[in-house]
Amino acid sequence: MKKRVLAIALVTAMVGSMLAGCGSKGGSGETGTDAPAAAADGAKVVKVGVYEPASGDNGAGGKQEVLGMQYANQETPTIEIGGEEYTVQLEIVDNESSNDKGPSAASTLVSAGVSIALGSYGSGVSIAASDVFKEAGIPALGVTCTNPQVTEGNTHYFRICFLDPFQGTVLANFANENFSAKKAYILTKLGDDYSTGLGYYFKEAFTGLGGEVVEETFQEGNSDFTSYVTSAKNAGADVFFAPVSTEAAALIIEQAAAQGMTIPMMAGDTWDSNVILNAAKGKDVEIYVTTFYQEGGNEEFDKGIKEWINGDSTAKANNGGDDTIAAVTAMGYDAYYVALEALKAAGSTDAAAVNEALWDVSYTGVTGKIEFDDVNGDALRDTAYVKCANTETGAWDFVAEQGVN
Amino acid sequence: MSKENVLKVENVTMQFGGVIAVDNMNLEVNEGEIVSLIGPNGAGKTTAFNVITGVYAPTNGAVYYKGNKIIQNYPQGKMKKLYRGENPMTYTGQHAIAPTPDKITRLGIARTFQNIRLFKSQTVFENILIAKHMLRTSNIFTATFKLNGKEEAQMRRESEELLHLMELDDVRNELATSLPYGKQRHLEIARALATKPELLLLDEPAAGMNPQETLELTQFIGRIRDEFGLTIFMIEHHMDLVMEISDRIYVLDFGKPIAEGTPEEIRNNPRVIEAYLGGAQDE
Amino acid sequence: MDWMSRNLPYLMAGISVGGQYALIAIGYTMVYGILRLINFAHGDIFMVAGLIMVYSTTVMPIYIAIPLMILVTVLLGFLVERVAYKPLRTAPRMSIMISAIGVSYLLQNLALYVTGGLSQQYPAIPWINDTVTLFGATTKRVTIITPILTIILVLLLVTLIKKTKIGMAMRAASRDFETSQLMGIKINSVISFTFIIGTFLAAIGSLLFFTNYTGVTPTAGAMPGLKAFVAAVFGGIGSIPGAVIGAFIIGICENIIKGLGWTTFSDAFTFALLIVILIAKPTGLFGEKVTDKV
Amino acid sequence: MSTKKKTAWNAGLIAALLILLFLLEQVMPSSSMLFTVLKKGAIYALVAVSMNLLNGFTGLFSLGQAGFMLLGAYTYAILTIPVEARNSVYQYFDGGIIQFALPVPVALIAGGIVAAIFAYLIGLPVLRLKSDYLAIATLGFAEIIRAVFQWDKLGPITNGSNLLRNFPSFRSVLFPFIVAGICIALIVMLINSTYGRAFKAIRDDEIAAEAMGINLAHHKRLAFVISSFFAGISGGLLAMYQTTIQASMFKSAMTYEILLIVVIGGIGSVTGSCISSFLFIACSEWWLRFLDNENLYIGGFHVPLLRPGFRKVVFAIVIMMVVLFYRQGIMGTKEFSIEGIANFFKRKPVGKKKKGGASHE
Repeated sequence: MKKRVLAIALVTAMVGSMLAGCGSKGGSGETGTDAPAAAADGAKVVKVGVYEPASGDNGAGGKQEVLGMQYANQETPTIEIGGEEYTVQLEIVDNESSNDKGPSAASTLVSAGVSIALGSYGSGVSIAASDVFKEAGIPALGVTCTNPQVTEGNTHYFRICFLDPFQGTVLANFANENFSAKKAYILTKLGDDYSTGLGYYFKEAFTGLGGEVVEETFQEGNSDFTSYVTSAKNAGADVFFAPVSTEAAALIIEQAAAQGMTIPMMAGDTWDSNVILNAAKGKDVEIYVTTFYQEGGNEEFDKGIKEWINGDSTAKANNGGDDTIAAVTAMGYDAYYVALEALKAAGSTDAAAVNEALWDVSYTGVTGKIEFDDVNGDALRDTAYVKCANTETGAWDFVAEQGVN
Repeated sequence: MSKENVLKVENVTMQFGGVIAVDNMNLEVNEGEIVSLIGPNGAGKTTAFNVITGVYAPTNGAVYYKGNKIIQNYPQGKMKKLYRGENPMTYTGQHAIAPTPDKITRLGIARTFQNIRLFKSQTVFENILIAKHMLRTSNIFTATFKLNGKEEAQMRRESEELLHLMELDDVRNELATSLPYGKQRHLEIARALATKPELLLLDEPAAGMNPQETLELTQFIGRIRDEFGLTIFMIEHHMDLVMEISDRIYVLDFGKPIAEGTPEEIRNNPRVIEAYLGGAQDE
Repeated sequence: MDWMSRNLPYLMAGISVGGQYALIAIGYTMVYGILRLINFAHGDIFMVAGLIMVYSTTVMPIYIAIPLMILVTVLLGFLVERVAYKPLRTAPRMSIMISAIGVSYLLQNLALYVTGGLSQQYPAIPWINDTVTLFGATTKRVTIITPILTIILVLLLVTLIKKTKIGMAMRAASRDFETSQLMGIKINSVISFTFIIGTFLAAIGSLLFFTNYTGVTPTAGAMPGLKAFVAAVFGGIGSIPGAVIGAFIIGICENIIKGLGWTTFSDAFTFALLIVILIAKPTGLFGEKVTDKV
Repeated sequence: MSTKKKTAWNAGLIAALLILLFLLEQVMPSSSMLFTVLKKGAIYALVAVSMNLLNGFTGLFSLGQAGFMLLGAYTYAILTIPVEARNSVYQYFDGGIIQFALPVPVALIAGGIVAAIFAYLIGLPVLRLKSDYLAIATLGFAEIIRAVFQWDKLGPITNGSNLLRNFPSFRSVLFPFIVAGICIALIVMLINSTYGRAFKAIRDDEIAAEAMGINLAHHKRLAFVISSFFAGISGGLLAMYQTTIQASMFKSAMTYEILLIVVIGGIGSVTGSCISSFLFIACSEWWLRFLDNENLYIGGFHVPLLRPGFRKVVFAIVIMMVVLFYRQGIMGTKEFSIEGIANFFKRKPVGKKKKGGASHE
């Protein structure tokens, strides 16, 4: 009896939702996430999709990246497109740092009818969602996904950051010049395209400089890095290169310190995070990272966003509990404005038009000038900042601004 | 009794760890006979059945079916030291033969179980039909694509006939486990018959039946023996039934065969009387 | 000496991780022994214990937080059994197992919700978190304490099971569930007690584990949980010494494999080892052989 | 109803369903989440039914499904990436060593066959194990397969642990429905054949089945291999749906998810597995997404608690409810049928929703 009622309820729900789905032809609103406030004041709404991880391995980084966008959105909530005033609404989905959950999250954005999608932190998820955006004809703007494969051969995927071949070379050069490193220990995570990619390019560049490498990998879910640290010590490596997520990074730092590993640790942009600073604080470790933005690069932006973060408890929690500005936040901030530029240039909210317009966007943001090349839509960038973790103050010390010569 | 020997058990010993369940058993069952195996509880009767049907590999000894050796083993490994039965050396060095139960069944030896083992989620009809599976000639593709229509039809027809014979027609679509106890026993026999055996092993077919049902069963066993040309070897406690239909009887006590003969001989055998009364726990 | 200082860290990491697996594995093996249930949620309870510690240390001193964490974890284990497993005691085994997977799912997602998906830094516990040097190898003190503490706890547990009345009841229940019920053993309290011991050990295990590997994420319990379960099966599920020995073997082998540079296969090797053992001895190293009654 | 009439009814229903889907695709924007759910649901339905064949119908408790899906997905992807795209996909391995591409149907079937071959080899030692031991051993094998496919040395074939992409995918929702439909139909035909009866006999009572002349080892292996074959095909479909694949996707969590679908649908019910896979996917991907939105208002009321992750908590609670109060799953061991619906409403004449709504699945 009870079961029958439940069964009928289920069937009703099923049919009901199908009908609801059929009813909303515009392709929006199935999820019931319609703008609460925006719809009320009658202004037109343009939706900007945010495809970022809020959980999983890259959750911390993804959240910081979203912070930049939210701050920018809060700073500039409206835009004039083709002479009309539009309210910009961020549609945020969580891709769970997972290549198999990503496409569904991207589909959610597509069905919400976004004009452009921003993201993602993490190259693998960006590649995984690429085809979903492509099929829907929606342009995507990568913020900090540095793997070349994200944009390669695609006319709909753009990005505003530098690429891993560049970053890997910068890091290799830096290791070679500053530590006269002859042997590098490279630790990458299996199944993480960012990690394996950057590891590969670092290896290429480093061996090109006459160095020697020891490569090892770890599986997802691994939290015991003591053996890796031991192996690095035993191999007699001069640098420990670990382009991995912050989650694993914190563990590696902790265990390296516990085992008294003294060789410098190096990593790419992911490590530019207060997670790393917190883990390294008070420990005897040396950490160098390459990144997109150096705090202090733009006083006005720094001040504004710090104020905002400190005034919003959720934002502060998402930033890891303090007001250190991560480079990805600055990148997220810039990405939002690049998207607005494209919308303005397109003169409409039509995704195809925005896609066309993106090629010619030129914008100078807090992280520098952003322009796209004509082949893949990659940003033309030739410098990276190298920072060093100050284990006493728990802040980043600027080391160098480095390019490839 | 000049008939052909169907089953021959030779020197079979079954030892579990230190416990000898069957101790040097020798027996023969001839074609067309109904032979009973009796003995107090725990005498090793069911274990003997399990050895014959391949559920357990014997610790030592051999089993012949229609003159061919189908099972053979000798104490090996740890058992070599532990073995306390007789004739340990007889088969040493010979090839051990330990077929799985399904092979034995396909040779023509079918069995029923003491604690009924029907396919519980299946209907009465399906229970019988499943037993027909071993007679198939179709392979998995022809069966899936229903290219074996003729064979399938034949399986179903034969199963129907068995149902009819067992007077289970009216409950054919009931779940097997929903039947009353007596009917379940009948169904088990029907299922065993569906494999078209020549030798049928019945493990306490009358257990839990009232005298009336037992009487019917007695007649029934006689009837199927004649109708299907079977040889029957059974374990039973109901002495009326045993004495009524058995051609010969073997008596087992503490794993050891203690007597053999016609019902009349067994009835008067002092050792049997002692085993049953001395054991003082049965019937 | 050089060889020693080069390779000792692998061995120490292995023994320490093995001890942590052992503490979790006991929970699996005891529950399985009595309920024939693979308690998939056990690894997640271990993770929740870590989170409780993280959050409780933000509002109270560590010497209060530790007992509180153990208490709350034990309570959680008790509640999970009462809510998710007890109602299904008569249901088919598959249902209970699905319920366990459901609990695991729920705990992970709750943790995800509470932490916002971010890795939480485990508090540093004084003294055991200090760095020490042993035969030229540097490590945290917890690495050395873990195996010792594990063995002490296991000895206490074995004594408890051998000597006390409740221990006797547990042994009886794992031997024959129905009969022990008929014999007047209060089966529900025995089961609850089993869960309490299991989660207590998991809580201690989590303390040691996360002091060594300081990030607590919603899925942090999944891998150690699975490994510990493998250890329990490896040693013969239902057997406490088996689980402990299995856990140490797996912990050590895993780190040796990493030391040899076969890092891609460090997890796979654990499973390969398990499969080899199961094929050679289908009930694990110390498992009892079961014969089907026909 | 006679068998023929039933078959006709079923065929009609399926045709109606396909036509309905076709019409839906014409009417609705292709970006609708409905299609995402339908596509993924169809694929999960197939893998759930294949797992049900093993766990539900043969009584073999195996947790290796994700591993076999991985094999199918990789085989499909490796065999179909266009030659000209190989250099960019296998960028770290000089374009890989396979320099040809097969048509989609061939590659899908090849995926199934590879999974089946592996299943055969794995089954030789493992199928002798009983219940939970079998489960953990198959789970272990799935993990081993995953590790092997991430191995650098196999990179020229598998691209190491990196993504495989650029292989052909499908656009229309009809494709996965037809492929999964055919596969499920085959499984149903198998279950209804004499072999299917033998499988069920093994599930009910191994010893009795053996005594009835059913070769246990042979039949268990058959069920294992067939189930893996279809898991392989569904892996191929999943690859097509996702457009990129990677070994790290196929974790044991995926197997648990499929097991949940099977049990929620009812162990031993094919239609149950299908229905529950659609419900499961719809709940996890679509219906509950609004719970992740922090700024949800009902009227003027700001709904509390909502923030990313809440959806999953609710989903987990729903699953627990179903498991605790609905032990037999949605369908138990019964099958969905016209008769069933008719009886359903006859017994309890509510009749307010008699529009065959449930036949959507």
